[in-house]
Amino acid sequence: MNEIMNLNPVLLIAVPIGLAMLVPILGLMSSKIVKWVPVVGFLFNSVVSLAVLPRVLNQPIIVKIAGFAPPFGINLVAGPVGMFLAALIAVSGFLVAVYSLDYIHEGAAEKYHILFLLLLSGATGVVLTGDIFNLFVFFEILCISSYALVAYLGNRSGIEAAVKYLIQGAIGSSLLLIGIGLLYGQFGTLNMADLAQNITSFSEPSVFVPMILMVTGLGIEAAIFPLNAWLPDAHSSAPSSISAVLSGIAIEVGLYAVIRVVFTICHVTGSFFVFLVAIAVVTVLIGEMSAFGQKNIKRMLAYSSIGQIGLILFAFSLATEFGVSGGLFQMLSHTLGKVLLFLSAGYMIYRTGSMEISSFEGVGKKMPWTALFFTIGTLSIIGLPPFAGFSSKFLIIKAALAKGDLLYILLMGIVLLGTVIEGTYFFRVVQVIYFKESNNKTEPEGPPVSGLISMSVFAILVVLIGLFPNAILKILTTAASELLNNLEYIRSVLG
Amino acid sequence: MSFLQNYAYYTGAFGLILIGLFIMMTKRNYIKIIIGLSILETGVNLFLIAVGYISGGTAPIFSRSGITAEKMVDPVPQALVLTAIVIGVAVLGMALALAIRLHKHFGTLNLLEIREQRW
Amino acid sequence: MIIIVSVLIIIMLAAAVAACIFKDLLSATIASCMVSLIAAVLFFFLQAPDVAMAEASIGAALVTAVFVIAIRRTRRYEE
Amino acid sequence: MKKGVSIILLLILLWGVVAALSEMPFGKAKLEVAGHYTDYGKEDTGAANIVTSVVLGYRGFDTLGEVTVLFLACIGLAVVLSTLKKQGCGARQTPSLILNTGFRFLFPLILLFGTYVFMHGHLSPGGGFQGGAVIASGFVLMYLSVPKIKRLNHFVSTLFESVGGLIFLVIGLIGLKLGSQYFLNNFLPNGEFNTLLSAGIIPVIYIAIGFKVGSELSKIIDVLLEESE
Repeated sequence: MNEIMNLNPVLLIAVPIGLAMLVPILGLMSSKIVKWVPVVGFLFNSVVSLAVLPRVLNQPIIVKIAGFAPPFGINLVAGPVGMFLAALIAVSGFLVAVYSLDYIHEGAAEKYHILFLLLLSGATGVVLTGDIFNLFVFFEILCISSYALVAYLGNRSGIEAAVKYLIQGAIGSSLLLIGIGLLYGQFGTLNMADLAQNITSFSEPSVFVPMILMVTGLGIEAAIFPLNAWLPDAHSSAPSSISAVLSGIAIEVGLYAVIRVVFTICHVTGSFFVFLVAIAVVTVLIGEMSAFGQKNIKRMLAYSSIGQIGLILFAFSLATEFGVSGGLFQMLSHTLGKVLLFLSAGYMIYRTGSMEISSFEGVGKKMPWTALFFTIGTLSIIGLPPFAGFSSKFLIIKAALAKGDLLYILLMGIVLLGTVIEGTYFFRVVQVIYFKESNNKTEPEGPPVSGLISMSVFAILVVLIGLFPNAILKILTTAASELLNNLEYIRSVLG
Repeated sequence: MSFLQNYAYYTGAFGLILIGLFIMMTKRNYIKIIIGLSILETGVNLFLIAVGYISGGTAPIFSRSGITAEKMVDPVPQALVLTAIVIGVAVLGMALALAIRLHKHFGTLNLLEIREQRW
Repeated sequence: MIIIVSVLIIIMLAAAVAACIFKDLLSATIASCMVSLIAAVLFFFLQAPDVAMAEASIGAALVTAVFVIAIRRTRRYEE
Repeated sequence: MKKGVSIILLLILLWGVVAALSEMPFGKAKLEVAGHYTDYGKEDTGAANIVTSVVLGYRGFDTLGEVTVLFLACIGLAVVLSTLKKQGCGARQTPSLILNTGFRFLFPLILLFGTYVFMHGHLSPGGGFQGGAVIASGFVLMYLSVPKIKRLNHFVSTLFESVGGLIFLVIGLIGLKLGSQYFLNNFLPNGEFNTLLSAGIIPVIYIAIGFKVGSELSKIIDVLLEESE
């Protein structure tokens, strides 16, 4: 145990990349073992990240790559935020990999596993790195593997979605790179802590312009309101296991990068947060209202992700300790809930052969377990007790009220209205699943064991976190103070 | 003259960036959009290299004696641009493979005619 | 020196505009190849021989080849 | 309408960038980090080419990501085109005699030059990526000038790709275990400055990258060409 705790966090990135490069060689020998590679890789990642997590709560681990001290070499910052998200990525990656064991049976399965491994190692790299250009590189790994995975099924809608996603993503990464160039030209450093130390005021145009460029570039991946056109197409055309990862992890990693730029590097204060809150509220309303009219289950879930991203952004832009920890908590509960929803919807679609909500009539009787998991995910996303979503939404409401400003209370009211809309359309699906008799007499069988295991673990996690939210509250408050207090971050990195 | 000396490269770089973005935002043909993307990437790379230049500097290589470290141009943007070029070719390759698929499925590259998914 | 650079930059921008205007995608590709080539020369003037090499071999040669293959397998004219 | 909106957006971008550029005049002196690289890069990594010492020494982790991106692009390309029915891209013209003869003369030279470029990445301009690209352009010439397309041997190219990447990672992990505990740490002796066998792990990694990039870029071309057999 002690040895695992002392492992270097760089392994969280290096091991999945190495395994991904090993897959083609393994594929030459035997095609059976290939699908176990992601399972092994993310099992390793889960164990390591969960073991290291308690250690970083007291003191962040600064990993110096190649032994050069921070402003000169690249460093990884395994702080509370980074390790918390890395653990989340690793655990959900592990469970989704277990799910894919039997789910992926068409197309080039070997390449699916490589892309899946690289997608999540890119995500882990983004959350752990302490260097802005390194963040760009891992962000590109994340984006390019998502483009390929969206087009994985090779049908018309998949290709169209991938094309749209690629165009917008490529513009976004170019804008990000221009922003990095502008910052480097002025401050001569790429290290995030060093940049944060040198930037005194965010409102000068020479800092404000690169910040806006970077937030725009990263915001495309995070699907913040005016930049979210690609998301519903892309998330609904990918295989369900990938939709789960894209919706549950990829957009949150994008949002994390936005938050890192805004909070840590530029240390924004005051009026910019009002702007962010306004955008967040619009994002919630757009997402939830578009989801309301959907007949296709995956598009509905994808639009609901936009709404959830808006809610998370709302919590972060309160910029109080309560608010930020609420946002992180909401990230956790959204990941667990949305992945569970997509995974269970994946088998319901597979067995009924249609993505239309109306075709799920009678599924509640024929596939009781899958329907139960779907319902648990629904209740958690809506935010009903005793599920994880309730605790996180409750924390965000408390944070908005504690802010004491009438504006925030009003906006919170609008966000709650979004939640009500969310409840309406989710309950409609649940009603179709349980209370409509189907005319179709065929008996769709339940999912295989691997799918059941992975979904039930997600469901158990959702319930457990909902029942004992205090268990992770300490991690969240430490993480929130890391994000809010950038002097602390600078001191821990630069010493 | 000093204006040229100071701003010629920045003008070139941002000219490319703006033309590239303009192509990507207004054209409907998918391959044309990718051409715009490649121009945009070239512009960004040129901008990064221009950021690292030092007047009268030498290339950052100790290839012969008499080269001193003080007169060398900034090596960091060059390393970044090497990475950016390779990432750019990866994205372009993906984009063009998607173009071939798009043409096979829809028989056209005009993105306005391809509207299977709306709201 | 600065005169040569300015002329090169003007040609480069003209090639980029040409790539925007041409309806024939093959011509537009060649124009964007020219943008890359001149950019490689400019990299050399900016004392970045490593990048100049990479841009000339990857940006100008390989990317153009990939474009030409893709155009050959789809269609040549922008409708 | 669309053009008007995009021109307005671009003008806003231009205005912002001009405002930001006023803080960073062209051709000014280097700042702290870059100064450290040019002053100490020689001792720290042993490479005469400071760009190489930044690419593989100080910022080696970026390069690992970069290599991964290229690997990813290769796999992604194959995924996008794999479910497609094999179909040729029309009749090919028979290449002319000049092209064919020129190819036979040039092909070995191009390969040799590519190899030279990535072997001397730490001494002269160039390196694994440039050398790999040169090799791949040799293969493009081959596709142009050989009448019956010879397909790349997928077994060999897969092997090069995977093994090249794995060598990079394994060297990194050896650095983590050996001596100091840093990933990608230079554990080989730096050797005599400005000779072929110097700069520790840099030439080893660059040779691995050279083979990997060469086979990957050729494979991208190859997969896109995909003729019907």
